[in-house]
Amino acid sequence: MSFQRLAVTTKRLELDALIHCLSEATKNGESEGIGAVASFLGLVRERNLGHRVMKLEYEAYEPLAMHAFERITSEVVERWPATQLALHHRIGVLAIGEASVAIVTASPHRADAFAACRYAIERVKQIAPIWKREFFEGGDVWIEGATADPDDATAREDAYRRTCV
Amino acid sequence: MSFQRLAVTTKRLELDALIHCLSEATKNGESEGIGAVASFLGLVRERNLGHRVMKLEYEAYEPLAMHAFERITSEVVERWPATQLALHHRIGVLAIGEASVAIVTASPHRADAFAACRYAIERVKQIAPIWKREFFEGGDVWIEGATADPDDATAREDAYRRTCV
Amino acid sequence: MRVNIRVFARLRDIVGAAELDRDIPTGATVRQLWDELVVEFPDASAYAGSLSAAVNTEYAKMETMLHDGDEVAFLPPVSGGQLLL
Amino acid sequence: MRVNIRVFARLRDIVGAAELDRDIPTGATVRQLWDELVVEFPDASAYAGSLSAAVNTEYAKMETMLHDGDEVAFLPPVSGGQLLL
Repeated sequence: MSFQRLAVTTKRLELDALIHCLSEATKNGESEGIGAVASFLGLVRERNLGHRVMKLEYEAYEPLAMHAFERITSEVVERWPATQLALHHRIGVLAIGEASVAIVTASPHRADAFAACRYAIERVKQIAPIWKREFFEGGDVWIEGATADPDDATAREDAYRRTCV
Repeated sequence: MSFQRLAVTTKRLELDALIHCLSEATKNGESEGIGAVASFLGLVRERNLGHRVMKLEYEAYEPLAMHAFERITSEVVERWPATQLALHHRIGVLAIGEASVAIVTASPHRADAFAACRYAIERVKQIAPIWKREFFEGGDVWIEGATADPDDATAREDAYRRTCV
Repeated sequence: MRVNIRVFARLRDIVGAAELDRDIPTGATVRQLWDELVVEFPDASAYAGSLSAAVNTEYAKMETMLHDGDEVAFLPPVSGGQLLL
Repeated sequence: MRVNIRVFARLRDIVGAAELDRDIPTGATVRQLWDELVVEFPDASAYAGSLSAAVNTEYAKMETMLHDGDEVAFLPPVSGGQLLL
């Protein structure tokens, strides 16, 4: 495979490249084949909580982030065995409209592809050691959410609940 | 806009083009901005109901399909007002792994983007006047599903239920 | 009056053409046109319970009254309506 | 024994560096190391209730016992954990 399924990168995210990496991987005919590809892009929004955002800076603890992505992949495969996942997160300074995270899931059927994709983004938000700093007119602030705990069963169930399975 | 949001086409579907067409449309700053882009690709699977598929042929009643897509767009905007939709369906002969339908939704927040995308594909499957003929070893068959009735409230509610809103 | 009939997929195979023109009495409905078609192509009767129709590229009820020059489409169940996920 | 400490985001701003090395007693835990850090950088105490930790690039409990040469990361709440959809 010429393209990594999981990555933390300073480069612009390319959804097509992620999709390609999944579809290539199953051309060996071992399964039903891929019938559904769901994907998600998180973009830098120009407004947050009522104020205008100029840019965002993302910072990651990269090796732990990669381990978190591997964990998310395992969780997805455990729940949706025929489903594949690719997940790239961008770091560095991002302009409005740029993608910070790209997730692609591929599955024989669409219910699984959608569910796995939604689950993956929820889990990224919960446990990926990635922080963002928001730059606005006159200042900047680190956005802090919830404590990252990959073993928190409640968080995991919450992510699962959002998939509507 | 150089690219149509809704289309029935014989050309290869390009997800990036659909995404681009949505993100361009909101650069006027009238909204919160797009924070989430969800998308769906339906691919031709190599296996269906246990037998090997060689190729599929899609046929559409094109003007009615475009009207159905416009109706789906209206339904999406009615339920998720800040959400935009782009939807292309391919027709003609498709090889295994090729995309027959591409749907992209863009919204300030991911719950709406995912829900609208899922809703849209369910509605396409329910009401788009598009038929597929499956070619397998030794023959071919038109795949027929359910009667298309855009006013069927039960079908619409079923599509909505699958979005998990 | 004269209407243009469009048929698709397996229904097109049954009819043997994608479109055909037929003369019908003034005030005829979509259903009456369909009934005529079934007389002409008996195999089409398989779709009696699962048919959709459109008049002038909008979905229409079987009770819709037709007018001269209308384009009437008869649609077999659509491919995606399968209950499979 | 000596460990390497990694800090991120606002916690890095508080500490004034992305990493630092510190000597700790044999058998010290992640929590003891954190407590030492808070003595040195009192503003870090704001994270007492919301901290995550990792040892050698895997998430770890505060009770984890440290070894010479360990890389210990202290992580403020992650950005995506917001309850906003």
